[in-house]
Amino acid sequence: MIDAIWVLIAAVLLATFVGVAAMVYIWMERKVSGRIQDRLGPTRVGGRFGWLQSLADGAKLIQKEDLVPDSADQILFRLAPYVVMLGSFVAFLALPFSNGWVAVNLNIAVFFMLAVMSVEVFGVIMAGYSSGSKWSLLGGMREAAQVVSYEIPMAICVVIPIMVAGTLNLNTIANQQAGMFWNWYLFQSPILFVTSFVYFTCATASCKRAPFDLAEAESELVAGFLTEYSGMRWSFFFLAEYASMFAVSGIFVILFLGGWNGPIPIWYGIDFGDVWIGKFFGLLNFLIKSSLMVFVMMWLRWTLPRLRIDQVMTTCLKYLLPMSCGLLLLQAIWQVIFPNGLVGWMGPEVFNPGGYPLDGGQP
Amino acid sequence: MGLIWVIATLVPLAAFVVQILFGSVLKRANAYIATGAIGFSFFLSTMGMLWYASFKPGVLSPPGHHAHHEEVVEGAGAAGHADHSHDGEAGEATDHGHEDAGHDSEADHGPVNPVAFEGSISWATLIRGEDTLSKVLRENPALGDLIGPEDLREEGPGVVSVGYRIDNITALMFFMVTLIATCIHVYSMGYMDHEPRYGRFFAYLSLFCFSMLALVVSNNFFQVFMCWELVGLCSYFLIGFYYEKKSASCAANKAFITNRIGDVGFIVGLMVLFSTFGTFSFSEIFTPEGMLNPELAAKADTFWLTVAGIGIFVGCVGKSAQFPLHVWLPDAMEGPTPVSALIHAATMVAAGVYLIARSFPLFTPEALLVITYIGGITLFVAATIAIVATDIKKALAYSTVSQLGYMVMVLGIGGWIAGLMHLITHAFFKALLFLCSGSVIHGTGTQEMPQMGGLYKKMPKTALTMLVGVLCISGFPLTSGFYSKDAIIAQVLAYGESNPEHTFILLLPGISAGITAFYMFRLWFMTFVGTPRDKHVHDHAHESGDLMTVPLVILACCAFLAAGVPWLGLPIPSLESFIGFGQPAAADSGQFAGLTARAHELHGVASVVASGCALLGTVLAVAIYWKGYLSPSEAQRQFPRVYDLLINKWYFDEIYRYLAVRPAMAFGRMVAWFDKNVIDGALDGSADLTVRGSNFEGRFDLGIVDGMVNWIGSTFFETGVSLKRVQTGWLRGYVVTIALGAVALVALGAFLYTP
Amino acid sequence: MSLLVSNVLFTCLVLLTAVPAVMVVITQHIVRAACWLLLSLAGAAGLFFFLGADFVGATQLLIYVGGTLVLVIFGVMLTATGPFVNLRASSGDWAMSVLVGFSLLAIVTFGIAQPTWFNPAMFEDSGPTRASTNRIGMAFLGFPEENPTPAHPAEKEDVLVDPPKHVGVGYLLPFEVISVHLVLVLVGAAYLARAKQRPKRETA
Amino acid sequence: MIDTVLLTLILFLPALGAAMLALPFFDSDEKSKHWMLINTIATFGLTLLLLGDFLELTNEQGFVPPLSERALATADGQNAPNDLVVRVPWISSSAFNIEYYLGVDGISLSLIVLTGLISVLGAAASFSVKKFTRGYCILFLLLETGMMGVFLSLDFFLFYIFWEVMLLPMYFLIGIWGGPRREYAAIKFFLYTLFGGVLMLIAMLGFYFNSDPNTFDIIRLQQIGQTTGPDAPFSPFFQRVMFVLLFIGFAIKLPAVPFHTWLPDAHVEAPTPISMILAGVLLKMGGYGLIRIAYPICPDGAYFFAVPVAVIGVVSIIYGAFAAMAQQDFKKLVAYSSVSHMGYVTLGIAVLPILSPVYYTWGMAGAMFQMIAHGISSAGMFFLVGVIYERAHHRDLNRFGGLMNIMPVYGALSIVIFFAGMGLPGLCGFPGEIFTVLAGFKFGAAFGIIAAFGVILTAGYILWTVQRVYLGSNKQYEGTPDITTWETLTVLPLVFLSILLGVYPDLLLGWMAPDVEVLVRDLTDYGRSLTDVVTAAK
Amino acid sequence: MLIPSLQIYLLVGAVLFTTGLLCMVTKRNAIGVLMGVELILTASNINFVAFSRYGKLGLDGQLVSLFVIVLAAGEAAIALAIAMNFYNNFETIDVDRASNLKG
Repeated sequence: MIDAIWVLIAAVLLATFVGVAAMVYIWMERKVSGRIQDRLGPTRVGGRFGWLQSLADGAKLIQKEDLVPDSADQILFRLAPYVVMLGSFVAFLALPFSNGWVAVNLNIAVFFMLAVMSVEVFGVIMAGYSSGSKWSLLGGMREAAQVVSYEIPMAICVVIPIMVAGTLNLNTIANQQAGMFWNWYLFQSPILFVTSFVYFTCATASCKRAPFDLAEAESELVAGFLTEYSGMRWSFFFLAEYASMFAVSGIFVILFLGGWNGPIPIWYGIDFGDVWIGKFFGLLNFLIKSSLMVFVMMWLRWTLPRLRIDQVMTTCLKYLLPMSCGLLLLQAIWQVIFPNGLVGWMGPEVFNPGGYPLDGGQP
Repeated sequence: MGLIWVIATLVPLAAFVVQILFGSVLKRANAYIATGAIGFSFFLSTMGMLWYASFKPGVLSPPGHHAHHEEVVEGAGAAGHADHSHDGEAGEATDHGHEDAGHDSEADHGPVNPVAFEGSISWATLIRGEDTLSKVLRENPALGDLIGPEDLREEGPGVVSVGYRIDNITALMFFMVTLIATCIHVYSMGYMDHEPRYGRFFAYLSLFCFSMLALVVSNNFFQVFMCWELVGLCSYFLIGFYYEKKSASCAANKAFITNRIGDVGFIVGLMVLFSTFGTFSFSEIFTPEGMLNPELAAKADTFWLTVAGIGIFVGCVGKSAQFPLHVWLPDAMEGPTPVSALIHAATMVAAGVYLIARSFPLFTPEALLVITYIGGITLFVAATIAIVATDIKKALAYSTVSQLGYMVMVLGIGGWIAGLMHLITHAFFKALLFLCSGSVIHGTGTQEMPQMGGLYKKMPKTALTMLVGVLCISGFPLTSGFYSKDAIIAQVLAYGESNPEHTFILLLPGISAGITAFYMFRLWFMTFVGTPRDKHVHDHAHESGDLMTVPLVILACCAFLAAGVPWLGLPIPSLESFIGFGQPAAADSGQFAGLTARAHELHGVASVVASGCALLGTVLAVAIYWKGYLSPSEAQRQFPRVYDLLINKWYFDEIYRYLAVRPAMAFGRMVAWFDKNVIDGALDGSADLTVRGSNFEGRFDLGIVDGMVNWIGSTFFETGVSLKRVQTGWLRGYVVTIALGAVALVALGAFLYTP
Repeated sequence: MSLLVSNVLFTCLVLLTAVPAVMVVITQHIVRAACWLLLSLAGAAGLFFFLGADFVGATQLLIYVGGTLVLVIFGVMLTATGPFVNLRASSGDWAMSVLVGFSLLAIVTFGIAQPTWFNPAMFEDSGPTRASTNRIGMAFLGFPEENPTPAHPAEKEDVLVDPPKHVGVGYLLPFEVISVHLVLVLVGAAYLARAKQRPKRETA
Repeated sequence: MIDTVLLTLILFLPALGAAMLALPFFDSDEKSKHWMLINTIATFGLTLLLLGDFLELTNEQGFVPPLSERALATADGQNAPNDLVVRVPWISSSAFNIEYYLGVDGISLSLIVLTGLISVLGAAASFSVKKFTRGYCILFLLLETGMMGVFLSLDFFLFYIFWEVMLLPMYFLIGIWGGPRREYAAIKFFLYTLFGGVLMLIAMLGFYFNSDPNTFDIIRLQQIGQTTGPDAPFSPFFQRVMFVLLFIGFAIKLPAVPFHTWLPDAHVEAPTPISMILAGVLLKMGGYGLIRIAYPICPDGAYFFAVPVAVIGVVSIIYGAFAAMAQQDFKKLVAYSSVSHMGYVTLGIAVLPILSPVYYTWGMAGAMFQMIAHGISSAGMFFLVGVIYERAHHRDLNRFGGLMNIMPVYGALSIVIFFAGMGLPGLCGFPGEIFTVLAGFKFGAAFGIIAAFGVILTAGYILWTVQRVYLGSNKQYEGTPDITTWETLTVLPLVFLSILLGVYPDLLLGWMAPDVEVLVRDLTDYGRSLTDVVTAAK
Repeated sequence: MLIPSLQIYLLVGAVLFTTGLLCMVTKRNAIGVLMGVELILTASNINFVAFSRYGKLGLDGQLVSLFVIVLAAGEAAIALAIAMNFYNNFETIDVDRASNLKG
């Protein structure tokens, strides 16, 4: 029973967190886009900076009429937003926020997250199909083609750091990168460095963020699969989008940026690792890094023009996919040459003048 | 101290490298670099020679003589190490243990023996195990019983080294080469002034100087051979310097290939040394006093020793243009005249003689006899051809061949000192003569003597210096040529006394001395006196500039004084005695025992004979070509056969063309034909046969094998056609059928199954 | 989790698997059928999780739901002449197929229930293994046994310290064969699905 | 570990490059060519790295441990971390015992470095290729892998595979990019080599089934072959038969008269860079095979057939030289000169019955040196012929002339290379020739002397060629552009090396000769024990 | 309230299998047939995993089911490709029309 209760608590916490985070990010998106476009963005709601803007928007959306078009497939049309939401929310089950702070400590966590997030696309397709609109159908089809394609290089890119880590458990992976910042997998080998960029590109695409937002291209498809949606259902799609942005960024941070480990373990002498305060700082670390990645996504969205669908597919199948495969091979060779990593090869004193432990400092 | 000579050798090489790399940038500065380099070498070699001569026992007693003696001569190890320390400073890795063999117990042996500095570095290391094995043995003496002494030192040479060995012959040759080369460099700056490939000429000269000097200093036969080929290469380039002319390139090829034929002999010699002695090093093959190392001699068969000697001599035959292979040297006159002077008169062609002298103890009596005869034939044949030559340079070339024949022949009869002395004096006066002829050619623009005449007024300096040269070569008293030729004749007389069976060949030097005087004066008279025979040439003629005449004067002085007995009272040894200190014991023992002393006694007679012959020749020349008492064309008519023989150079070129060149080409074509038709024909034939076989089998395949298969196939096809109706094409029906089948199977199983 | 919660969850999962499967058959709307299929497959994935086969479940989700099904839908969209396509089978077909299907189900159910055929006692519950990827990977290589004494059980739950005993050759060869097979299949699929410029057949 | 990677990388980097060329990125000819060049340069760099590693192996006695020692240590698991030997079981270690087994010693390393260099230069010379460039580049790189493989393998099976791997790209390179009679030449080349390969295959299987345990390990086979005594696994008769098979197989590649006729045709038809590779590297495989396989594994056969083999060597020298003298085609002349020059290699290897390790080292080291030197000079010659062919579009010797004045830089470079081929002291052709000839004399005076006469013939045809092509004056080719910078850069390393190796052969011999010496000592020890047996029997 | 046991899993598998079979038989849409195949494969997977837990198969059951899943993906890809090709050629997706191979 305790377990069940804990699961429930975790679920509630997660739902809350995801909701709040999504709203914060939506606000952030507006501020960022404003800054990039030389505007101010929301300024009024909530006093300063318009920090309550998202909440106000949400309140407005809830009040809106729930419209279902006549030609729509009733059941699927209603079901679609939930499937999407489900996909991105369930992914958070396996995402650790700090050392041990995870709803379910799955030993296949990263795989699970990818798997669950891949369900999300189904909702989009459902939405596109069931809307009974040509725009939506096209959007859905684009989404299907795009996401199915991008999942492959993304999964391969995830496999590369996993190959270094030797485990799929995100918690363990993050702990392995403890210590100085060059322990982060990003700096473990040049191949991983390159991989991180490939992964990030794929992640952006799989969240259907600009410049890969072909499914909802406003200018061509009048918002694509979202054309017929309004009100709360519409906002669910958005919540899901921001949630999955955070999720892929979280994976990125754990796989490449050392998770909740700060760049320099300033509290190494004081053993904060095990007590909740240490974990709390870890959480802050994690959130900051993830938000940074989310910010980069926003930055990209407001900087780059949207690609054509054929360009999107070309990018994936002709460039990212061979690149990721090649990187996988190269990393395999790298591991054969430097089985202990560069640090092990060059000797610890080169990389660790301060004498920090390099084996992760697992609590 | 050997470092002096090493540096002096390497400086021209450095100059060559600089000129080849930056030749196009340097342009005329090439000449200065080359001349400066060889001048520096000359300076160094003079210093070295003075230093060397200064402590020679019996010559002078310089302060610290004993110290030097100890350092250099006694204790083999000490000498070696002293040298190595020098070499170490020069950054050269030295090979210990390789050159120490020859210096034992030197001090007790009279003053005759040369003091030799030696040093070497390994050039090609084939075996290094030797050192290791002995080192292991030194550390573990117990292993000695197991390994056995015969394993300690494997028979044969493990290392090819390059190095230097300085004794008085080397020093002297070095001095001579650098002196003449310096003069000729300076001369060339004037002579080659208008040439398009001015810079390259000097680059080649530098390379030649390096090769020649390295040849002279080398301490083993292998290095000699390498330099041997290198000087040949330079000769090739310089003969073919005007390569636009077909004749020049042909002459270059001829020179090189003829030399290569000689080189094969040299290689054979090397092979014998290699396989019987297992070493190339002078100091291992020869004892310090100049005998064949008895240890090695015991290993060698006389036959192979003779082969080795003759082989090496064949190399000399090629390089020194001796009798069967002399044909290239006159053709080599296609090159620029300074080259003829330097390479084809003074230095390179003398290298053969130098080598004979150097390896003198190696020659068995049989080999020496061959040398004698070859030299004798050469000196006579060449002298006769020179009589009728009209090209001024060709006449000089034949004269060179003839003089080289003198040296070779006298070496063959044990006249070691005489041969080398003549080598030195000849180098000076022949270089002088060539340079003078070059000056004439430069001034007149022609080489044909019939077009010259009466040039004395136009170019007095050239004429006078050339007269000095002519006097020298003719052997007029008090000139250097007199002394050397006198020594030769004395040696011949002494030899003839003890070996009367060879009298015939011994007559030749005397006769040829007269012929020499005759053709040399003929040359001089035809060129400088009498009436101008070609007006245009005569009007055009002019004296050369200082750059060319100053070297002439210097060389004339040298040529005149080189062998002077007291050398103007300076405290340095005479040429003869200086060479004499280097005389190997082999030249004064065995069949030659006492010959040198006897030759000394015969000097008086010899000088009379020599000057008498020379006088006769001179008188004849004066009578014909100056005073005109006799007409040369009359003589031609009188002896047409002889004249044809001589003007056609004894038909050597024709003989070679029909006996060697054409058969070789024909054989080559035959081989190519064989290759194309027989070997390839057999191949293509077998391929064709295979194709025919396959065709036949293909038909068999089609008819019988395929026929059966087709029959079987058609039978099955019929069956299949009748069975095809089972396929309804209704997909879902198939699924139902499968499911039904599964149900039926399970039901059947249930029915049959009894646990 | 308490037994009750567990049982409830299990019942839900079974129903989630079975009922949509039936719906797939019943519905005549191909897109809806796909959606029902999604539910059914997700349910099956849930069953896998419930059985302790996390990796298989995740794979099922990732590949079936995320990949295959999307492809199927994609195919539906590409081949649908109109947005709603009905290709009804005839009643006779229905009758026959239901007959065959139920006979099959009956005979299988009978087999499961029949103790002489299927003795449940032979199959005891070995408990949820929660096999980590390491273990699955090692099983691939032919190390089916778990490492008997992990060096640091607390820390290194996922890291094999001492390799266990090697049994058989594992599944590397099948894996390789399947990989090659998949590559060929994908190439073939790409070739087949390529839009060909073929002349449209004249329909008179 | 590093050595594993290094050797494998040297072996497969070109193949990898070839595979990468299949990527859509290489859509232009320029990219492909540059990629090929980069790849070969990288491989060459790795070979130099390998050389450095090799020199670092030097032990306290100043020697690199012999290959056999290192290989056996590796087999026992006792190897030093970087002993430059790689042994990984490959095909069913229990059933077939075939290994991925690479290793280098001075002998193979010199050829590997040469291969790397010639490949770079060949790639640079390939920039004028116009037809199917990408395919050309792929084949070229595959060819390099094949060549590297032959020199690196220590497993006979692997050796054989690379031997054949090298064959196919060569076939296509000649057959597609060649001259007018390219199909004929390519098929001839292919069949000849395949024939030799089949003989080799027979010998390989013979060794395999007669060894116990059955093995393809060349080092092990060498040891077995050098076992003496009545119960030696390889009986003298068996060794002799196998030796004949192997010798013919390698002599075809070498090529020795009378198995040489593929060479002129292949050279004449092959494009310039392929001629360079062919002459520079491929011919060396024959010699390498003799040195690495035929002689050490079948020493008894080597003794038994020493005289015939030496005769073949001498005949090749003379025959090739005479044939070269009669040629009108520039390339054919160079091709026949290759036959002549490789005759020295045969001769140098053949003189085994000297029974003195010191003297035999002269022959063997001379042969090795001659191979390297010939690789440098003949590659250069073919390249230079290619340069002039590109400008004049013919190769008829009698129609040239006066090029020295028209193209001075080209003329100067040619003179160096041609004289290096002639065996002039101070250039790389000399030491190998003279060493082998000296050793040949020690073996039998007639061999040495006749071989020495080859020197005259060589000088004859080369000087005659030089005269006909470069000297004289000629209005016809007035204004022909001189050799370009790119071409100069291509041939300059060869010129530089031919001078360097000629001036100071120890640069090469210093690290090559010790391994030659080890081999030679093994062989002569075997021979001495044979003669001991014979004398004991008497 | 079902209690987890091997029989239940097998039963679920059987139901899935039957529905898959029915799906294949009753759907005239080629993609519907494909869905039936997927159902059947899932049924087999459930059996495998169940036996993996309950039987003595150890992890082999899971491994085989992994293979099945992967192969199913490939199968789906090629089946769809065939369906597309079929559609391109016949302008319909009705499998009953695919009777060109009728004997």
